[in-house]
Amino acid sequence: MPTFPTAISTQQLSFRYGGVPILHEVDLALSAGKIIAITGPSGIGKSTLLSIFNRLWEENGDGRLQGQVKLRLDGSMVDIYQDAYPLDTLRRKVGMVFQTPNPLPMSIAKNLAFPLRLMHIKDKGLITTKSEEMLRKVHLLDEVGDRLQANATQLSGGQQQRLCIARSLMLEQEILLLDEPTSSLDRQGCLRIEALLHELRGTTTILMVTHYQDQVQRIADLCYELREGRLHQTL
Amino acid sequence: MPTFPTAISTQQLSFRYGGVPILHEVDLALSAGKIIAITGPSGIGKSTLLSIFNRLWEENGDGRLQGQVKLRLDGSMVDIYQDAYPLDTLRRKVGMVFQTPNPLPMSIAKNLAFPLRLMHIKDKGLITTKSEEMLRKVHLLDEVGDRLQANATQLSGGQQQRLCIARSLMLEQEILLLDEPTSSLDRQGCLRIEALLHELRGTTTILMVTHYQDQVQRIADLCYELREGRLHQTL
Amino acid sequence: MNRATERGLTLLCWLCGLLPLAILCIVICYLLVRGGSSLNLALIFDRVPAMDALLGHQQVFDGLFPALCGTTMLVLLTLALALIPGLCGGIYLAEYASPLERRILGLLFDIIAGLPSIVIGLAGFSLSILLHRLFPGRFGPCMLLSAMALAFLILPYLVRSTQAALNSIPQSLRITGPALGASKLQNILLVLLPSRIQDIIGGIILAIGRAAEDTAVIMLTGAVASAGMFRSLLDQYEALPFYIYYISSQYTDAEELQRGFGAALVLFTLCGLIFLLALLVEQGFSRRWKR
Amino acid sequence: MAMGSGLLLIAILCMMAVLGWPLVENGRFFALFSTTWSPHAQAYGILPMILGSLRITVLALLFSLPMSIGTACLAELLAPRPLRRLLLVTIRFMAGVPTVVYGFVAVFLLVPLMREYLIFGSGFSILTASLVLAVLIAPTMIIFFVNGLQSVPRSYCHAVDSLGARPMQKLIYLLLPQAYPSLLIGVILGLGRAMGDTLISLMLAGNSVALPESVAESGRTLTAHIALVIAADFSSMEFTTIFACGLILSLFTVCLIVSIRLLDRFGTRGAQHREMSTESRP
Amino acid sequence: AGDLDSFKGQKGTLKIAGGTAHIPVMKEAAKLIMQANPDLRITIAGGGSGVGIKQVGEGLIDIGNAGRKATDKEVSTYGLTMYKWAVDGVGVVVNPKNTVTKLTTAQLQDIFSGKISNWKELGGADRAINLYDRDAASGTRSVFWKKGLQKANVSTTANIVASNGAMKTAIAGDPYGIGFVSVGHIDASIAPVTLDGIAPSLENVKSGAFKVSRGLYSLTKGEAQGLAKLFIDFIFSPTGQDLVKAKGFVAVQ
Ligand SMILES: Nc1ncnc2c1ncn2[C@@H]1O[C@H](COP(=O)(O)OP(=O)(O)OP(=O)(O)O)[C@@H](O)[C@H]1O
Ligand SMILES: Nc1ncnc2c1ncn2[C@@H]1O[C@H](COP(=O)(O)OP(=O)(O)OP(=O)(O)O)[C@@H](O)[C@H]1O
Ligand SMILES: [Mg+2]
Ligand SMILES: [Mg+2]
Repeated sequence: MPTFPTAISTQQLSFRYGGVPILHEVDLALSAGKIIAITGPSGIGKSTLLSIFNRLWEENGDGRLQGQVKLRLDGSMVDIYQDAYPLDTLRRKVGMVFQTPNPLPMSIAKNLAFPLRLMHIKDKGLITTKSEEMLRKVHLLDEVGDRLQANATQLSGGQQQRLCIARSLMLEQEILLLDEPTSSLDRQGCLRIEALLHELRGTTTILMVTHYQDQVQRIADLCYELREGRLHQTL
Repeated sequence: MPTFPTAISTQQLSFRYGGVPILHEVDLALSAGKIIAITGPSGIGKSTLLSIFNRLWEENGDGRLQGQVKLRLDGSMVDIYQDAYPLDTLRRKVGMVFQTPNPLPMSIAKNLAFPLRLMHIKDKGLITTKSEEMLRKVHLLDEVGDRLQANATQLSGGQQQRLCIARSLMLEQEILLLDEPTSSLDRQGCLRIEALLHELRGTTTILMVTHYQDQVQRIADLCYELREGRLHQTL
Repeated sequence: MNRATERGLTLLCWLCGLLPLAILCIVICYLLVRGGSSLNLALIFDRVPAMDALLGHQQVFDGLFPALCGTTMLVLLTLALALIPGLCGGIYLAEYASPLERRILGLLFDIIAGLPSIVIGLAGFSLSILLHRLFPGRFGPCMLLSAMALAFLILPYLVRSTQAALNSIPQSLRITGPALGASKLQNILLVLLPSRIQDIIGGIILAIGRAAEDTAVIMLTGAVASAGMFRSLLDQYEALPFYIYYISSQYTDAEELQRGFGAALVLFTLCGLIFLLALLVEQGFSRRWKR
Repeated sequence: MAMGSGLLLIAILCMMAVLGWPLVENGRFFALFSTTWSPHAQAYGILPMILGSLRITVLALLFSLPMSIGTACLAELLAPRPLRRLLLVTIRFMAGVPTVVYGFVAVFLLVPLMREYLIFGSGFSILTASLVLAVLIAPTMIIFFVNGLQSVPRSYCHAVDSLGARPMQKLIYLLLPQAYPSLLIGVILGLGRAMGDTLISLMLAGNSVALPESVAESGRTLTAHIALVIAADFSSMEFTTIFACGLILSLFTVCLIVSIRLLDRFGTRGAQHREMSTESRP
Repeated sequence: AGDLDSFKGQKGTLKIAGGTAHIPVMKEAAKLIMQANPDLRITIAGGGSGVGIKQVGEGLIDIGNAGRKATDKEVSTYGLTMYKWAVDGVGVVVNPKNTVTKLTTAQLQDIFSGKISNWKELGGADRAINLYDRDAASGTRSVFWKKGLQKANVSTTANIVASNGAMKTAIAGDPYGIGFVSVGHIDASIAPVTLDGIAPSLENVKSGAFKVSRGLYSLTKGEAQGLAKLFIDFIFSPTGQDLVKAKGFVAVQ
């Protein structure tokens, strides 16, 4: 695929938690700009797989990783575990939405501004416009636009989930890792997020865990099922 | 319905958070032993509605409630906000599964034993049998049976969700409040939980928030949609 | 905050953070150099065989043994007196008190924490005089009195650490217990406290350290320079910190000073041992609870 | 229980008031706030001691705060894992180092250094004492700081980590604001400890009764003053001033604590914290 | 020794408290007595002269130690009896590195009042003089002030240390310091200064040539009785007085 270079590739990737093997010699090559769905039964290792691409598993527990993981960042392939690629830059370029929404214990506005704040962006106007744009994109602006100063932890489950999606989009990452991003949304909310992902297709590589076959049908370019530590392509 | 007496009833129930009205003069009468589904867009007040029946909203924020809420507990209707019905007894009789799984930061086994411990049940054998039974019911025993001593917060999202369901069933409550109990489960896991709820039908009144029309079709006896502070029956 | 400030701050953190480590090293090294040579069994047991002293067959006069026992006993007694009220006070402040009460009582404990130990010692001393007038011949400065005064001294540490521990628990964990039918007390005892047990142990360690090293209080309420082994709680007793203080203020020759340094090392070790105990308790706790 | 200890505190304050009463009776109470202490000349001014106490306490806090925050951050965030454990153990250990030992070691090590290189004079000075005091109160603060940092929920940390925060950013934007109540308690207890400490200032501050012009000079704290005067005749006027000292000391503690709490109220961090934590709970 | 015979068959507890300077002698005596008669228990506490007098006056303890004479008021309120069992000289000391080793009373007065503020003026190094003083309540200080300084003014900027040991530590560490300690405490770490040509040594104190001296006192409420009497008698006995000498004081007998 000449127009779409590889954005994510793994070689002989194995992962274990303590003694328990989760992934076993996974080889993967995913093109840039696609939406790739990952399915599989509960507890099989989908979330773990995602966290490998932004090295977040390192923050907790006693995981052990073997093999190579390469991501296309700034136009060239980087071996994120070998090359001395700075962790913080990596995580800024690879956005993540967690399975359980995790808004920060501050106001909604601050939650959205947080990623920009980390980048030393101080321009108030820019922050506000950008925040509103993202809120609109996840269709949250109508619901919470009038209480942007309220604490984000007081939002309802689905609102938190959408807020987290909006937050992860603030930096226009090249790669997005979404862990069941529509699990607490009703059908309509779900379709809206899918439309948003559609928009991002082409510019952003999206790796997305989902449980719904119909969702896969609707938006995924590719679909893998995780079974016994290996990925099996189903679409 | 003479065979199925009313288990849950509300009269002129209104609820507001701070100044924001969430529920508006809701009148409800639900028969015992049924599965009642509640649907509605995100942020409309479904979780709030559930928390009214075990008075859990009182633990956080500045909610205000008006009207009457009666539950059938131990065979008679109790006005849970007026009569001096003890709060902890109420909550032991009304089980709840949260929208976001909330295992206690202790071992899986202790999580399951927790409700029994609150009742001062010390019988080790009983606790173990009961825990295993519940784990089997939510189909978690195969996955975690060999590491019951591991910390429950290390489980995957779907595993945590099932653990919480199992935990809420430990006391054989008369009323169950389930807030999107299958949101992080794959199709098969979802069907298994539904089968479990089917089993409970008749003995337990189940109030369940869900987003999936097909799930409603499969198991709900009744379905209400929450819109603009009122419940509209759709099934 | 730009990159440079960040770097600067990180560097500062490293510098500042390693300072205590360095200081402790210096202190220990210095003590070892000055007092290390006097560190032997004779320092503790004088010329009495260790077994005889431990079994109480023979009194130790010039050794640190009675002081060692006195301090250990004193710390344990103080903890026994202060632990329960301290924890209860913390729980009350965090979970039951109204905002006004919280403010007033909080201020109160802060003031207690700021009371100089010598004032508390004086209060204990005055109390002993009072008690002596009330019950002539029965009551004077003694270990129980010291323990009571020390308990008062360390109370704020226990209260505040418990309170801080409870306050830092996130709401989601806080409501899990009640949702399962835990009464308020059950929630506190079974969920909240165990989940932050390290914090509470931290407070206890602070309290132990404070009780073990205080000189001013015990000097006025029952610690003596020489008494032999204490026999009851109403007895006067020897204590290590007082011994060190006394040496440092009255040593007549270099050898005596060296014994003072040796005693400091012993006190050090004793504190270390008591902390080890606390850590073991903590580990046991968290293991039992988390598993 | 809390009531009980409250009563006890009030009892102690009352005791000091009653025992200090002769001063008021003799109309000498306000003479306390003069600058001369000379019992032979019937002058019982303790103003120099009051200033000494304040200076030492504030300085000690100033030195100790960065050190404590630094250590807590290292132990919780920046340092590699083995070092973290070492640090935590060290800190707990330091909590048990007897004050006398610090004083002792400082007399032999720090005082000559100060004399030769920093402040000249005798080396016994407010500065010297406050440096050592800073070390003394550090464990108290660090333990509370570490506990505070540790108690920040995992999910928040994950959120911040996944957004690419560097450790320092995580610390300043998330951890410190979240741990704020614990930090505050740590500071206040540390302050109390510094205020109430007797031996360090007695051994290192020089204890001269003159009004010190700078912190590099010898000065006396209220606590050291109490310790020095305690050998006097119990019913003498000098001795009576001890209780006045105790009272004034408590008064200052109250003032300092209240002002810290007020600062907290007006500080932005505090306001932000209030939004979501203890105060908003019913 | 025969002096311990009187304790035979005695039982009970004897409580002693007060000045820290007394502790070494008391401790040694108590050790001998308790070894001879294990049924006896003697506790020796510190706390300072004031506390000692207060405690013995209130009847909390049997013997109170004071490094100063009890004030008239103390004696009259409590009906105390004083026993002076040792004499302690108070000598001016400087750091061994200091070249100034002789002073006159007038120079001493000027030094302590701040008139002479540099060692240069006394033929020493060109460095400021660091004064070390004790607090007014200290017995050592009051005798030094009365007899050494002849009640001259003492500068308020003087550093004040809490004990003989602290004074020694300070002077031993400060090449430019000057202070005073109990003669028994003088060792190689500090250098004694001859005052008006007389060195502060035990011999000179004993002979009376060195005038700056004080008594060490034990007090009882009323006349000493029972164990307290036996103990005080023991201190005055040859064995007891040997102890006194061994600890660096001048015996009175
Ligand atoms: N503690 C609180 N204080 C103030 N407002 C709150 C609080 N909790 C929830 N709300 C608001 O009340 C509304 C209803 O919340 P609720 O959690 O009941 O929604 P929901 O129907 O469960 O939505 P979802 O499907 O997204 O979970 C939301 O707009 C939410 O922002
Ligand atoms: N920190 C950890 N330590 C040990 N084991 C862990 C840890 N985190 C996850 N696991 C285990 O690894 C396995 C995979 O977890 P993961 O969260 O990746 O599952 P998942 O596929 O995302 O499941 P779900 O659909 O339920 O979210 C699970 O069995 C889980 O119990
Ligand atoms: Mg998952
Ligand atoms: Mg909800």
